[in-house]
Amino acid sequence: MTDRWIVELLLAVVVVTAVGVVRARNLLVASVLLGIYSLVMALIWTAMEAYDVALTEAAVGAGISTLLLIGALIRTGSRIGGSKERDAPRIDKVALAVAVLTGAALAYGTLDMPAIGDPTAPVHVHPKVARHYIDRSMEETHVPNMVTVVLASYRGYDTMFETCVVFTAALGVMVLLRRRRPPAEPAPGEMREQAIFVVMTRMTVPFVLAYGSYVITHGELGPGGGFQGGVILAAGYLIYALVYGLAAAQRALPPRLTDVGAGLGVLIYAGVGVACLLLGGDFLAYDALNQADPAKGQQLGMTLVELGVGLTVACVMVTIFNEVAQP
Amino acid sequence: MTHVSPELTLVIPLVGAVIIALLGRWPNAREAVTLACAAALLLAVGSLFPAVLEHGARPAWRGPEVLPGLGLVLEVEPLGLIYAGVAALLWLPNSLYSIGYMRGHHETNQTRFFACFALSIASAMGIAFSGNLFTLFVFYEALSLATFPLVTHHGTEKAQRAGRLYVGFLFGTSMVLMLLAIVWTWTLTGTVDFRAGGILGDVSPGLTAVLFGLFMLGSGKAAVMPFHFWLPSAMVAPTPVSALLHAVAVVKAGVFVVLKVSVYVFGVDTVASGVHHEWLLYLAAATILIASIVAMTKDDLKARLAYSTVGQLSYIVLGAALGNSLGVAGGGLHIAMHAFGKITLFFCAGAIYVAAHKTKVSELTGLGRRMPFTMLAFAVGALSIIGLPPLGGAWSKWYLGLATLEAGHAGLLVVLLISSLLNVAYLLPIPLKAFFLSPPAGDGAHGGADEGIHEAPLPCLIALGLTALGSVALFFWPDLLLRLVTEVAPLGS
Amino acid sequence: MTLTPQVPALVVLVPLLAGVVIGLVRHAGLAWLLASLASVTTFALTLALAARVQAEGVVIYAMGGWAAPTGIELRVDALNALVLALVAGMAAVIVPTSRASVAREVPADRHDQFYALVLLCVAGMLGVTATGDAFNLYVLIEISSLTAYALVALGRSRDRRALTASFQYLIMGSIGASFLLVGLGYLFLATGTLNMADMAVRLADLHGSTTVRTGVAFVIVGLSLKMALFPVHQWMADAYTYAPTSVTALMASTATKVGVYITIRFVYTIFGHELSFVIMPTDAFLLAFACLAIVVGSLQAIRQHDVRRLLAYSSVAQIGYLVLGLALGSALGLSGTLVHLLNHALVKGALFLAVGAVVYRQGGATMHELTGIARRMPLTAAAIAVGGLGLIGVPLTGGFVSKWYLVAGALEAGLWPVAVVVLVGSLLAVAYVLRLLQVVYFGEPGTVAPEPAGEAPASFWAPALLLLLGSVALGVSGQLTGGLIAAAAGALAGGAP
Amino acid sequence: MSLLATGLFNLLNYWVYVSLMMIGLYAVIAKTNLVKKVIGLSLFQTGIFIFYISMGVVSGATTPITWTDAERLRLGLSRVEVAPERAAAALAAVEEDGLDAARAALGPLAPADAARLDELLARPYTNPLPHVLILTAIVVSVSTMAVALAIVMEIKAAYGTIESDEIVTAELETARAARS
Repeated sequence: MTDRWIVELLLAVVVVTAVGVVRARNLLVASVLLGIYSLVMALIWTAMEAYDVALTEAAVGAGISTLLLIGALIRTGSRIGGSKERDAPRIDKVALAVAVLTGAALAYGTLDMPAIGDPTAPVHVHPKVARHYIDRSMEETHVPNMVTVVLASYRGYDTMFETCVVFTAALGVMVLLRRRRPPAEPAPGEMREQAIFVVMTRMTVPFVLAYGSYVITHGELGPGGGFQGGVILAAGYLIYALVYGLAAAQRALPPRLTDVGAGLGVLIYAGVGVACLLLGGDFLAYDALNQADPAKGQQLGMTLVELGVGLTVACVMVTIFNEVAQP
Repeated sequence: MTHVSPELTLVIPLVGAVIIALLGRWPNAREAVTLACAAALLLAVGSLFPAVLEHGARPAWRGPEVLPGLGLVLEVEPLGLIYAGVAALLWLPNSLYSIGYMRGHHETNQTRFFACFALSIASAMGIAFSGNLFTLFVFYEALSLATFPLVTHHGTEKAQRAGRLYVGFLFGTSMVLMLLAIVWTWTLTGTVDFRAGGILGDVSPGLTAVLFGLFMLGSGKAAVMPFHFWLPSAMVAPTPVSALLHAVAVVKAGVFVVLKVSVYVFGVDTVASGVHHEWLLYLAAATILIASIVAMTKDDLKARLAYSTVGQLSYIVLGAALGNSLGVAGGGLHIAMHAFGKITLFFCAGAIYVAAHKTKVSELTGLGRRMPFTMLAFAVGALSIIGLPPLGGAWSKWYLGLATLEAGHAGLLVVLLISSLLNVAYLLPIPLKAFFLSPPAGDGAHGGADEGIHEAPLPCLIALGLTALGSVALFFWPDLLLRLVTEVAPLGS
Repeated sequence: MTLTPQVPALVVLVPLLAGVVIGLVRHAGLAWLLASLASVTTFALTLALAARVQAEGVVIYAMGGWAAPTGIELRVDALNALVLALVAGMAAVIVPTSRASVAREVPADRHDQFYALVLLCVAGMLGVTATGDAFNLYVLIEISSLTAYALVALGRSRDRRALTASFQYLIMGSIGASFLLVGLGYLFLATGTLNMADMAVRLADLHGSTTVRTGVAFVIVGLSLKMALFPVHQWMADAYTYAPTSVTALMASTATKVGVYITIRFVYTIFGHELSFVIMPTDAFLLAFACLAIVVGSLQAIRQHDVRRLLAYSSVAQIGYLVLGLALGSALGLSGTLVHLLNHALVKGALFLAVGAVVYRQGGATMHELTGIARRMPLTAAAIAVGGLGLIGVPLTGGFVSKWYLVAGALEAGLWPVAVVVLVGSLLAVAYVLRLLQVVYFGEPGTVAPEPAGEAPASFWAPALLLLLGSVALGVSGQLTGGLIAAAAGALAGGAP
Repeated sequence: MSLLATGLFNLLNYWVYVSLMMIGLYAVIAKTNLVKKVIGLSLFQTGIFIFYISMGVVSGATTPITWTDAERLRLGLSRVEVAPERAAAALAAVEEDGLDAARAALGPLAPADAARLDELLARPYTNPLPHVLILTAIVVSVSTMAVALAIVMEIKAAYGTIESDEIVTAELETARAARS
């Protein structure tokens, strides 16, 4: 773990940013501050050796969430930055009391907790949980990234539903916001008139897409996986859409395709599980995929489900962006 | 002699209700079914008497169990037979009367009226023959529900208010107090069956007293003060409904529950031994006196009769609370005696309303000349309520008087006597003034304002004649009733 | 190869996969057909699973082949087999019969997404009920909640207030879920495991820890929010009022029941009797709010003009009963909760379907629109009447049996005021039900609202009457409820389910 | 005061998470602007992430990606003063016979370096489980936010405002208009 004081400094920054987010009257400022807050969070995760989480936080918290918020502000406010809270901030005593009471209760519960970093804490020593993951995952799956193994295999059932949650979010957004008509052509004067953006986009988008694919497929080895990679892939689309306009982006990647892709990803995930089941194993027991070498089966299963996750996440993020960004 | 099984007494009116509801478009067929059902029920209940009395049989029927050991059980026993007999016997004249009244009055929703009436009778049979507290409760609530549309029959704001008061008091007392007592009994004893001598043997006296209070106050239909307000307000309903409430089924269900619970859940001896039960004596005594006094102040005929009922019901509650066989016997008898007397009075009140459109006591002066038959029947009913020979009411009051002495409550005998005097004061002047005073002078050419008034429709007259005769007959032939009550509570023990 | 051992997984998988596939079909009729098939299949699967539990005892299914606590397991005992069958059964009745009302209330181009969301919601609830893993429970709760938020918001095509109701629901639901997550975190930190059975064993030695106690408190508070226990019930009243009719029918009969099930699971199985009732005052906390819920919910129901809202507030009160029984901490109380769970699901589902029929014919369900409908819509009116009596808990409906257990349980615990509250609650139910029935049966139509053209389609009243038949069967047959007592005792035995 | 000191030293992360949750909860309840409520909810949820990740921390531990012995050794050797040929020998030995053999092949080191190397070779892993849980929680949180914002947009379209008190006023006016 990185030096303590760095973490403590970052934690202090995070609290100050949070107060700033709540106090900011301009909602755009609040949204941007929230993005910064997430970035600092991602730094904290790095400092705590949680690289997968850091990557996700940066992609999802700082990236997608901020974009969503800004998109929502454009749709609900008159102009960017014009959407403000009406009243001057005043202290809501009831809310304060609830928050303080909750906080006091939570803090009371921390008093019996083992010190942070204590290797003898129950969380770290459970022989069939944490110790099993750390000591035996390599042997059982030949996959070095324990986070990926736990995510995609030991707790793969959870992750299937997590993918479903993402899919559900897309369904929810679609069912509420989708207008069944083509997006309007962009007004002139948008960014694509500016050569520098166009050139930069041409240069960056392929790299972004390549990096996203890499993150999806190499989650077993290093930090990353379907969620992070999927978000990065979607980011490629987002950049394209921001520069070339939504219509062009939707021509390049028709919404119908992302609709199908979102569901297909979940089906791939569940399909791998069903395949295991048909091959005589339990649901999601990847060992069944390769009877001769269960570890190979595990690797194959995890790669496939991460692909499914990546597909769903990328398509859902694109879908949500499409719905939120449409005029 | 063979007898019918007890569930048939429920099936007859239930089936009747369904057929009546289906025959709504053909009033004559509908009323014929009502009368046929009433007659069939009378036969069915009648067949049970010899079986119970001569052969000591206790015909029973076991229905589905709701919980292990908690099911619908019907079992015929003498006390229930009195109540069922009264209800079945009075349904016939009441139906006859209803036909005359409802048609004479061009009431709306007559199909609903007759169907609900049949449902009420079915519920009353269920109460009468209930073999355990659960069954009793089921039919007690069914009765409240079935009579609710009858009370609110007119649908006016006043009727709605009366309906709210009606269900508020009846459900309020039964669902909160009585049900609590029943479940409590179940948790304490593991049973809810009725047994001779009671089932609360092992329960501490303090808790027994609490349960006693819950049961007695929980039987809101008994209209013990202060739970009586619903009864006068329900007078807004058509007169046959008032007859149903006051004589045939509803309030009798209340006092029947009081009697039955005292005898079969607590046991007469338990009631007598617990000093905690005495409060009920005083409450009943107070109700008797206060209700009689209030009755005197009422000029509205039906309201006066209603308060009279409140007082008379507490006679029965008093009998149950005295804790001796004489009290139970007196109470049991009074169920029948009061029913015949009071139904006659209500029939008369209704007949007067149909024929003369008069509702106030003060308007009845001299009416005896126009409606001699009705007013004569009224006098008979009044005398029975007062408890004078040669009318049925004399017997029940006699036994109740003896019971107060045996229990060592001579003061209560004084209460009974004063109450009888009050009864005289608020009931007797009505027929007397009707017969012996001249009607008030009208503005017509000859005679008075009562010109053109004559007796009510024939079905009404037949009905009230029958019930008045019944009151007389009960004085001369009380043997059947006496034998039934001695089965429950051996006299002279 | 046989799929029999895979039934526990299939129970959740079938609606899940069907939901995803339906999301892609883009055809309203096909979406409905698939959804109906899937929900009926799921119900059959839950019945098969229940039969297996009956025969073999607890059924355990290791997801991914990893034995718990390393992996996630499904763990089905008599208690959750019952709840699974209930949820799937309600879905199997409501989804196939929902076509007419959905066609009326949801834009046609959204039926595929609508049915997808419904099935995912059902899958989430089934998953919540079947799982033996605490964190998995959280994820599945979020699926069923997220779908529910969107489904409630779909009511906006009829009334824009559906949107604010949905938003409020989302905020309260998310806070509740976050509290649950925090509480689980505390318990995880103290025990090092997420498996429920394992956690139960380890918690037994940790009763003194403030961490554990705080965790327990936050789990209970979080679940109370999710169940809409008084005083955090307003979201539910609004959501039930403005959601599309079939969504309300489904949610009212399943969602809160699953919440109550989870609470039973935590309080009895995971925390255990001592931690829940001796060390933590869970019983006092829950009893107090349950009693308030009963009284306040019923009083609010009496004041309502919109019948859906009336029923929603009645649900607030019914949740009070459910929580009250489980907080009594006895076999009697728990039996009361279980019978009530079943009965209220059947009755409320039926009532919302019947009210849906009125909405279908009359365009709304205020007292005006219900006036005198008994003449033209006798079957719908009959469903409202029987359902209303079931809500009161009149004898011979399941409601009476549960009331009996609850009162007996309260008396057994020496808490007679609680018994009185239960009884007063049903008295208040009489007030709002009779008011409703008076309007339906004795009201004079024509003056305030047009008389309906005729009876609603059978797809409204037939399922409603079917459900009510179930409620009456529950109220009449001691056998049905007797089996439940055994289940309750099993759940009470503590430790591993 | 000692409680505070211990707490600050041992439990600081937890207390920070509690403060974040309080800030978020306050915003959710107190703010009338619906977007602000959503933002508050997000703060509220991310606070919990700190709690979970902090409990997974192990002092001196590395990220939970299994390192081979060779990788550990290589890293270790890069942090200490050691002759290149001895390092090569050690790296060769680790491939063949594991860490102990490699340590032997390395020969004696300066005491400070030896301790540092031993520490690096024996570095434990951070607990991966909380990371997995929080990955899920992050995804749930952003999904909730997406649906919440979609609802907010629809509310704006239906009511013309996203201030909750103005929405209440609008509803009251609608109700009043309907009554009259």
